[in-house]
Amino acid sequence: MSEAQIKSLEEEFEARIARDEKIEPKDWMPEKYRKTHIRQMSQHAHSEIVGMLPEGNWISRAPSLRRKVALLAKVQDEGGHGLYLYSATETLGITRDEMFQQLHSGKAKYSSIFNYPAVTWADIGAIGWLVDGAAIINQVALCGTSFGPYARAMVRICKEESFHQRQGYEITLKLAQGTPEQKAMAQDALNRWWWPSLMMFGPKDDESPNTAQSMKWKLKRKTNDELRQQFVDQTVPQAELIGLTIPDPELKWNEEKQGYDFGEIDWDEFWQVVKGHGPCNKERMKARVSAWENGEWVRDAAIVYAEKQQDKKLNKAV
Amino acid sequence: MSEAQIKSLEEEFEARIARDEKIEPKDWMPEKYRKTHIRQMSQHAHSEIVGMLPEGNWISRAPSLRRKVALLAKVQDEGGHGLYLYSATETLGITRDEMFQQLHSGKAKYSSIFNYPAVTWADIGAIGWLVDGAAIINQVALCGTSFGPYARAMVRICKEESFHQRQGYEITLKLAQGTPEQKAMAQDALNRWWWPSLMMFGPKDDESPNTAQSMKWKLKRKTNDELRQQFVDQTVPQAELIGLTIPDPELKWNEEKQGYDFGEIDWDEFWQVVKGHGPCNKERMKARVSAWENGEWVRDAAIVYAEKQQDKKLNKAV
Amino acid sequence: MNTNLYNYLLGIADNSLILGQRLGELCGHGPSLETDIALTNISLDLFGQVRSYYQYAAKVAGDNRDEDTIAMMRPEREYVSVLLVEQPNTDFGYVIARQFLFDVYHYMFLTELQNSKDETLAAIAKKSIKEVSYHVRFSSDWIKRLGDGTEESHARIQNAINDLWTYTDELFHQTEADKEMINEGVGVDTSKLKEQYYKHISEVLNEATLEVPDLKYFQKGGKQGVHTEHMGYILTELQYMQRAYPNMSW
Amino acid sequence: MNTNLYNYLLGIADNSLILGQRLGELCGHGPSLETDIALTNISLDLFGQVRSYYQYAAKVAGDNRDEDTIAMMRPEREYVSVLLVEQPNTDFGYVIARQFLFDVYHYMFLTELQNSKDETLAAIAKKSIKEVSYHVRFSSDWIKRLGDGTEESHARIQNAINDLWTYTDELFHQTEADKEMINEGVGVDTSKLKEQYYKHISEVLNEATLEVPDLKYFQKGGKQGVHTEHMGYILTELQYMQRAYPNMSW
Repeated sequence: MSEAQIKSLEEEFEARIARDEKIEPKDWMPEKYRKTHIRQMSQHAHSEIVGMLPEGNWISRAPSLRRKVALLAKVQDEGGHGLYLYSATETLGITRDEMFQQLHSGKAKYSSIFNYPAVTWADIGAIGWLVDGAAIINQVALCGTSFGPYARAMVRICKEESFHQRQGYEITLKLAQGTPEQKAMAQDALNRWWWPSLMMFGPKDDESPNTAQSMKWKLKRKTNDELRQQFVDQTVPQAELIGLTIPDPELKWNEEKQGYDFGEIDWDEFWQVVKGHGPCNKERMKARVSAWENGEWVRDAAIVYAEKQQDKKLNKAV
Repeated sequence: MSEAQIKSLEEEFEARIARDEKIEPKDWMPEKYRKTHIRQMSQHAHSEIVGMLPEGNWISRAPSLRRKVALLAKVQDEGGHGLYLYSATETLGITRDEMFQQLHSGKAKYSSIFNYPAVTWADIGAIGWLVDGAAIINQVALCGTSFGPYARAMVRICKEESFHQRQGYEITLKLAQGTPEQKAMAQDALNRWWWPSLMMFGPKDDESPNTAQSMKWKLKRKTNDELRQQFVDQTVPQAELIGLTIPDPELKWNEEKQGYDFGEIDWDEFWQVVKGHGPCNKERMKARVSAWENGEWVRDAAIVYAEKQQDKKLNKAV
Repeated sequence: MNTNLYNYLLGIADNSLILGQRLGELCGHGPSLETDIALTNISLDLFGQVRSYYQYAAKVAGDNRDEDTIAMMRPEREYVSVLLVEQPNTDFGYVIARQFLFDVYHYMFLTELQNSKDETLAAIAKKSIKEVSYHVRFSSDWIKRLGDGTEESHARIQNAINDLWTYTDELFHQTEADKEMINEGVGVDTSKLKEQYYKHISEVLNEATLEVPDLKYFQKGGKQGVHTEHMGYILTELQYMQRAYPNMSW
Repeated sequence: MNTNLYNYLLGIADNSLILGQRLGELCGHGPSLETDIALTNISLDLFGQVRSYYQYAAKVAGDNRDEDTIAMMRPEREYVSVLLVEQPNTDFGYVIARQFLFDVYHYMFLTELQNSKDETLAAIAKKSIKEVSYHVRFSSDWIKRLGDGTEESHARIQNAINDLWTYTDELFHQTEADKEMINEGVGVDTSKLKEQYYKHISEVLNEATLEVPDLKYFQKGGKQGVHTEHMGYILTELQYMQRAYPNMSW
């Protein structure tokens, strides 16, 4: 293709996005668009899968059967989200195995939030309320993103996530209304998960160089700081409603901007975790890699069995 | 050696034993004597090592720090007994590794009692009281056995075992004097460990063909049934003293023999466990074999390191 | 209260509780995303059934017991699940073998339980059997895949079947409560299922190119509350929150 | 009560409690009989020390607490042991690396604690240091054996050291209680031990032909009661009996 041709394709492509048309896997797309989407979508898929671990940690110890069932269902949903997202990413010409390899080698990232430990039952509430709450804010924006399979996956996922978020809030509410021990447990979880949740929106706008490009492709519709502000404004009243205190002495209502001012995130901690040195980065990767390695013989068996069945069918047909 | 010479050696050997002299590793001994001792002593050593497992199962869950410390010390003692006994057996010309291989391959046996699970804390009491109690009865007899290293190991071991036995009885006593739940726990443990403890003395005399030979070598000084009777007569009053009931409806005092009559052992169960099909036979062997296999690289490292150190010394000396 | 009915309910429900707990341990650690999700789903089904049984048991008991205290506040010796379901997740072969050996029994059992004179039980059975028919299909399919897959998978699943076979006989043992409930037309006469069970199991194993173990000795004890040493560790986790924070709502 | 002293005691004792518990899990499963016995012995020593500290803490608290309720009835967030000691028994390399990294600290700490103005603490330190000097010797010897043993053992112990290194910095963090007790001449100023610690560790690693990790990021949280996810499982077992059967004597 001549440069002129490419340029014209690119222009048409950008115009389609501008018109809010969806890009589908078979459509022409710039190589950078494809790569960026593979990176972001697989990262999103990996986050779902790694995100199963902190909550999975409480399945065996859930305090009631009702909560155990709900938690199992939630973690299973996350596995399901991982499945959609891997499938959606595969439409861009990468296999699930390749994506796993990137995860296991550390080449691909996943959401840093899952590198924090779930240390008490109240963390299961906090994760649902805050982490899923933050995730939805990111994801709702993505329902209108330009790449069709990603946008459709997001629509489906958002519905379930908002159910999870309510469930997490309800767990926290129940604790906040419970005995003093339970209330303390809920407050403690909020204390520990608040700041990492704010970090989920990424670095500040002025340190987020890819924002402009992502905006153009509708991979982002608002900036990191805008989304973070939205999360704070949404969550603070929820905490107040159930009598919990946001662990930020600088938090206060700003009448002028009709939103909350809040304290500075510990960016050193943010970068430490992103770079692989959070409290659980190693554990999470060990768990994923050992599940993968221990499962190799199972996956191999399934492939060989399927081939044998195929052969049998062919032989019968002959 | 001529047959006549061997015969004369054998006669002198038997005479020494009859005079209660000890046979030492460097002394001449009949091959059958050597083999029988290797079998019995290694079996005894294996029993100590495998015996660490059911009690080890409660170290992490001991109900108080005092009991945890005592239990750790006891299990450690068993390891120590294993060590003496392996060393004593090695004087007969077999290595510890060879003995382990025989254990792991199933060629060598260990006491069947350790194939029962320790399911509650009260079992730790019952094991000390009943199992160690039965073991001591066997072992006291062995303090006067003819093979010197074995006899000396027994003297040393008996002292510690009787401490363990008292400790086990004391755990049971404490439970029997405790809350109704604790008392029920103690009674339940007695119910489950009583019959297996009686089985520890082996088959009935008329089904124990090696007894005569073992008597001659002082590997046995009383028959299985005599020792079993001794155990019952010693243990029944101990149970009564703390208000527990021996789970045998046929148990009653026999004025004439000045001992207790008791019910029939379930010999089918006895043979099932001996043949390797008890509740924990597989688990016990898995635990031992995996400790051994997982430890191979460690043992190898220690050997290589020792060689390197040796080389360094030699080089310095040169 | 009707003690026999209560005990009968626990005899059914405890199996699902402990198996569900074992499967829950695997969540997030499966050999593939699909198997991970499927096993979690089976765990979910089992816990759902457990809740129905325990809720009914709480009603039968008629005191301050509820589904959670029944599930989590008993001492080990009062859990009457079979030894099979508490066996560890040694590898995926053991997980599938355990599941298969239980599912086939469970399906046959629920099929009959639908005819129970106890309407609540019959209703639970009707609801559960749809789920369990999926479980049987899942585990049977994997028995075939592993048995007729690679040399390694064949060896592993055969090994797992051989090891777990010793726990199958107990599925058909009957407690006093079982016998009473059978007499009253409430319980299922499992002795009538045994032959069919081994026949069906053998057919699937044969199809999977696996050998049917020939074993004379079987383990028992679970139904009398005498478990393997694995059970204690299952319970430390299962019970932790209820024990550490008693009498609270969650 | 003297809350700072109480908390200071827990800050010392919880480390030994959790490490002792981890070592106790290994009992009967060691790579050789000798190492099995030695590690059990270290566990025993640590629990013995733990009892002295908690008995003293119970006295300081002056209420109905005793050594067992202090050891086993706290919620996870109130255990203030460092993250290092709760790390799992992944293999013998990890066990030795964890032990070595703790022992060297422990020995230096107790050496100073002997000079505490608090006589009880000084006495416990005097008694304990003999035991701990054996621990250091044992773990240092094994660091050398594994480091300068086979290629496999070298790789494994290096790997364990690299993984656990991130938990060493926390040993020298000071809580409020620590600072108060240092001011009062009761506590040990651990900040003065840090340089010597890394120097000594490095010397042993060098002798063992191992590399000293060069790491910028360290983990913390244990001293504030924020543990890794391993801790929860340690506590389910440690606490089980006290939780399930509260207020009984054993």
